Amino acid sequence: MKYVATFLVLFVIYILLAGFVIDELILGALIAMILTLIIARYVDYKIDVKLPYRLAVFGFVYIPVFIWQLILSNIDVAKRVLSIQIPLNPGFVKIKTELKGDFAKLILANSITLTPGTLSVDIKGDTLYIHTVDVKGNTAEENKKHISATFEKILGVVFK
Amino acid sequence: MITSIVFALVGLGVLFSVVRLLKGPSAADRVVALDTFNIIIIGTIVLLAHFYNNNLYLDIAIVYAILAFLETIVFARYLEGHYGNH
Amino acid sequence: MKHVLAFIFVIVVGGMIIYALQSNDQFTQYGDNDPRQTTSDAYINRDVRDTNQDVIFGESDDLESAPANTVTAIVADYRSFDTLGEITVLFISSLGVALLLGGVNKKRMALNYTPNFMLRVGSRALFGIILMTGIFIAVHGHLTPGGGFPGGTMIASSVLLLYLADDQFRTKVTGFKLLESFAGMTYVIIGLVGLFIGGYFLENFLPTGTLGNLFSAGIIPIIYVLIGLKVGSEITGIIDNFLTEEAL
Amino acid sequence: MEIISYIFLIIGGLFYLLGGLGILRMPDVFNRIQAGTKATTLGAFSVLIGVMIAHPEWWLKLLLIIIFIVLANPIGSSVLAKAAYLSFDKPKNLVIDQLQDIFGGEDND
Repeated sequence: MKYVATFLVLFVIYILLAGFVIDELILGALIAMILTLIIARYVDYKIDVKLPYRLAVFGFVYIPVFIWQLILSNIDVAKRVLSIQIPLNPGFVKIKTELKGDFAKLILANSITLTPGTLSVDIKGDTLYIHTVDVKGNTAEENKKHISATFEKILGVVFK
Repeated sequence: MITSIVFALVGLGVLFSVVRLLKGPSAADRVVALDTFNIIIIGTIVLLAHFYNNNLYLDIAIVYAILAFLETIVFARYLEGHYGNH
Repeated sequence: MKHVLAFIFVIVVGGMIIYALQSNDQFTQYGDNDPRQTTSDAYINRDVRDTNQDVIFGESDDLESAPANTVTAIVADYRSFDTLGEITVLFISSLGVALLLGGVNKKRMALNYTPNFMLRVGSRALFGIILMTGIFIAVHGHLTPGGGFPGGTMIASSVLLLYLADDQFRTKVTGFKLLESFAGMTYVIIGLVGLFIGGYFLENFLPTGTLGNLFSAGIIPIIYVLIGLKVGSEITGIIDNFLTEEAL
Repeated sequence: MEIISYIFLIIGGLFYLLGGLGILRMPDVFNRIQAGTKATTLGAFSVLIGVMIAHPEWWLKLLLIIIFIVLANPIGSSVLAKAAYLSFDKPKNLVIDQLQDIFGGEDND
């Protein structure tokens, strides 16, 4: 199963680079097979039966929300940068997450970095350490509501 | 006309990040400025591919993106090790 | 005394060079050269032996040198023997680093801080992209700019990313040594096969196909992939040597 | 079609400019990282979408660049933020600093 997942990931990357030409597809499959045998120990790509469903949720729910949040965060940055006296109320806070998988946590941290006013610094266990421009709450729960609640809900569905 | 506007905007972005690269009080500031600079340059290479109508530039953009990412990681790990102990 | 001797030596050698150049009528005199017969034009038109017609992308068959990319035509075909020398230079430098820093009981150097969680997980995802890009560039060396040297460097940088992202990671050095020797040996063997079939070293003995196709240009893609593997494994070896230390 | 592409390109250029301005104007390193990452990611996104609309036959490679940037750019800034926290003096105006729990003091790992 691990080998199939690695092969698929490498093959998709090769297609993205080379395009749908029949020669390239043959060569890409060959290369991906050889590489799979070599690197399957170092990477942990996983795959299961529900993958199409997850990809659908990821593509149609997560990505629009993500792009909207990215635009909002840029408007936020623009507001701060263009004002004469830059409004700041910065601090480092920590929030808890219920997501389990490593890759799910990575996507959550990346989403947090690209949403308004926050930057994830590190993850230890299930705690995310975050730098925010504007500290809103005092407890972890309050901060979580402001920072990561939407993404956690969506990613909880995607990475069950 | 529009080409000039786009390149003027991108060029101003490059200029500002280079100013921060030269000015930056600490090494971390310089690395941040370099990171921003690199991502702007990736966009510029793609723009050149578009205006010269030549998709070979896209390969260069991919390679540049990868090397820029590695460069950021290497500098960050170096800063941790070098200044982190005092 | 030493200075005087050195001065006399330089004067004598300089005089010999000037004398040798002055009395030589092998070279064309300055200004007498005909720019229509320069080598670079012949290289660009793939027309060193005066056998080709115009070179048209996607149509020309059986050129004397078939890569779409002129630099590749020179590096991997007309001057392929020099490239063999170049990768030997790289091999010697890698060997030097290994002699200086290598050893038997080496362990992975621990960096001061444990790597960031996001870096550790994200490098697993990015590793595939970087490795595949490196191989793509090496495989398409005869069609696009790039080729074996940048491709090999990208392969090595994917390994460098794993080194930086994971405290426990260590490559299997013996595997890379084997790969390197295999690539270098195959390069020389291909050259010798060309010597037997065509009469000179690194003769392009495979059919060259149509200019611009993926499967074209005879032995040039094979040679470029070999160069990519060799460069990648050599630089990986250098990285590994720099990031290990004696066990205390 | 060309007009839409040019609109995207100009938006991308504007966000690149915003990223440079953010790098220049923000007062401390963490705010600079934030402004730089967000603005340049959206700028790259927008420029690449614009080029994708103008040249639909390149979409595979452009998609790869987008995936790489969206994945790699936040990771790079996180690593950089951690390095900056560990290695330099903290900014003076912090309201709250819960990161001290793991990195603070002398007993850093």
